[in-house]
Amino acid sequence: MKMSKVVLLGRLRDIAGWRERALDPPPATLAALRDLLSSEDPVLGEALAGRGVQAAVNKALARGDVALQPGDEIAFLPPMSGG
Amino acid sequence: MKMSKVVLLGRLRDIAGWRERALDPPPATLAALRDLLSSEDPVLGEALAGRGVQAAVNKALARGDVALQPGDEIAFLPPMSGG
Amino acid sequence: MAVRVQTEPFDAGRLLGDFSAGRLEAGGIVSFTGIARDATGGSAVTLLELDAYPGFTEPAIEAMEADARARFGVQDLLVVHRHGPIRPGEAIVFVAAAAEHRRAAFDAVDFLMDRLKTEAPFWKKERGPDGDRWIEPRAPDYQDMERWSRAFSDEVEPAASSDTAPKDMSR
Amino acid sequence: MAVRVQTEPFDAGRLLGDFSAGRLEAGGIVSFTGIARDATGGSAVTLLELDAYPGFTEPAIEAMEADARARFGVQDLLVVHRHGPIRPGEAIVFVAAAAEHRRAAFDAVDFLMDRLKTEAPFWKKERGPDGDRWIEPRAPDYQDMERWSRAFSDEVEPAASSDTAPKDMSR
Repeated sequence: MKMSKVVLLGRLRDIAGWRERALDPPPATLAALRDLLSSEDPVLGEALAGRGVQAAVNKALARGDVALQPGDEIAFLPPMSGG
Repeated sequence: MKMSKVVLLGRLRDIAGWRERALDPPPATLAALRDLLSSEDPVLGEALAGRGVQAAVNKALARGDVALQPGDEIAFLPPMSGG
Repeated sequence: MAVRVQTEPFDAGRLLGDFSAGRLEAGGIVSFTGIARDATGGSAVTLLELDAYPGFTEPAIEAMEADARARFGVQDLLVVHRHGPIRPGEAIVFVAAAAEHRRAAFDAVDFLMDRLKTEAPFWKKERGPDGDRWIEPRAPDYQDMERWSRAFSDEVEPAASSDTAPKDMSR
Repeated sequence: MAVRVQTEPFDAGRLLGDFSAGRLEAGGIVSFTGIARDATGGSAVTLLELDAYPGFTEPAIEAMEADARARFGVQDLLVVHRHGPIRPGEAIVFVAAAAEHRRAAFDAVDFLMDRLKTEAPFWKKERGPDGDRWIEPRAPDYQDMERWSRAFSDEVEPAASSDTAPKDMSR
């Protein structure tokens, strides 16, 4: 089974103390992944649930809960700002 | 007595066929100058009275009629457009 | 006063580079470059000729620049305007503004271009195979300028040239 | 697609020079250059760090550029955006638009900057003697972006990030 990857961006990296993490096997849904990360690190869990934080699955924004497949790359994105 | 100068800008130059002209002695007022130029060249006179054409005396815009002094420089300015 | 009225061609990229260099306090720089086109309204243009009225044109543009500097919270402004013969593809005007926040820089350049288009003392002739044409401000130019009169209606006196703009154009 | 996302420093003047060269049909070119400041809100900044999310950031900016190209009557657009470490005084972003009429060029650059400020997938950290600070869009950035939703209300779906913008900021 192909490993899944979790990617944190921006301030989430500082909060968690990591940038990328492999998950084998991955949770079945985005909600389950949030629960898993939150149970391990409640402060990160709170940050992930914070306003403006979005999730992307395989580099496409995910709205609400979605199913995850082995090999997926899941990213958590705080509010974005370029320029 | 110092000569006065009349300057035409933009399309007025093409209409009149001249750009600058000395006047000695100058008319006493801007209105008299317009009358003089118009009597010599009615097509120019009509252009000077056209909408958007302004007059400047000594490089300052003149509103309405004003008195002219010897040595004055009088310019007629069609609508301006830079950029 | 960062205003230059000149007959020499200029390089907009170099002007922006020089204007931007060493700015540690500006968040944003906006520039506008106006370029002579090779055709207008379907007619070819081989040369653009801008007349200026020396001694009258420069102070008028300096007054516009000072007005823009006072109205908008900009740190710096630059206006470079050519006159004389200008070939298609060459720059006619360059305006740049540096400001802490980008809105002020956009507004200052936008405002200056609207004023230059309707009030800068230049007279433009396009030369081409179909003959010569004198170019005067277009209705949209007067309408663009009016946006600022509305925005600042209690502090601005009517501009000299919009006073005398044709009634059906200035609407 | 004229979008570049890069870690290498760039010279805004040279970009404008290259973008302007040989344009015989464009009447106007508007550019915006965003520069890293040496202080924000009274706190010194010694280094700005922009994170990108490779494979996600580039397509998001390409979509913005394509959107701006379709909305405004522009002839050409260029967006160059840096990420990685950026020193004060260096350019972060350069946006340029060429159009027959200046209004379209101003609008396209203004719109793209508003979208980049509120939706471009970058995450900014300012480093300085007072510590590190993550920078997120400010209330005026969301308000600036909302101007375009009003202007295009019947053809635009809400932007992803303004959906999730704090209610008290996006008003």
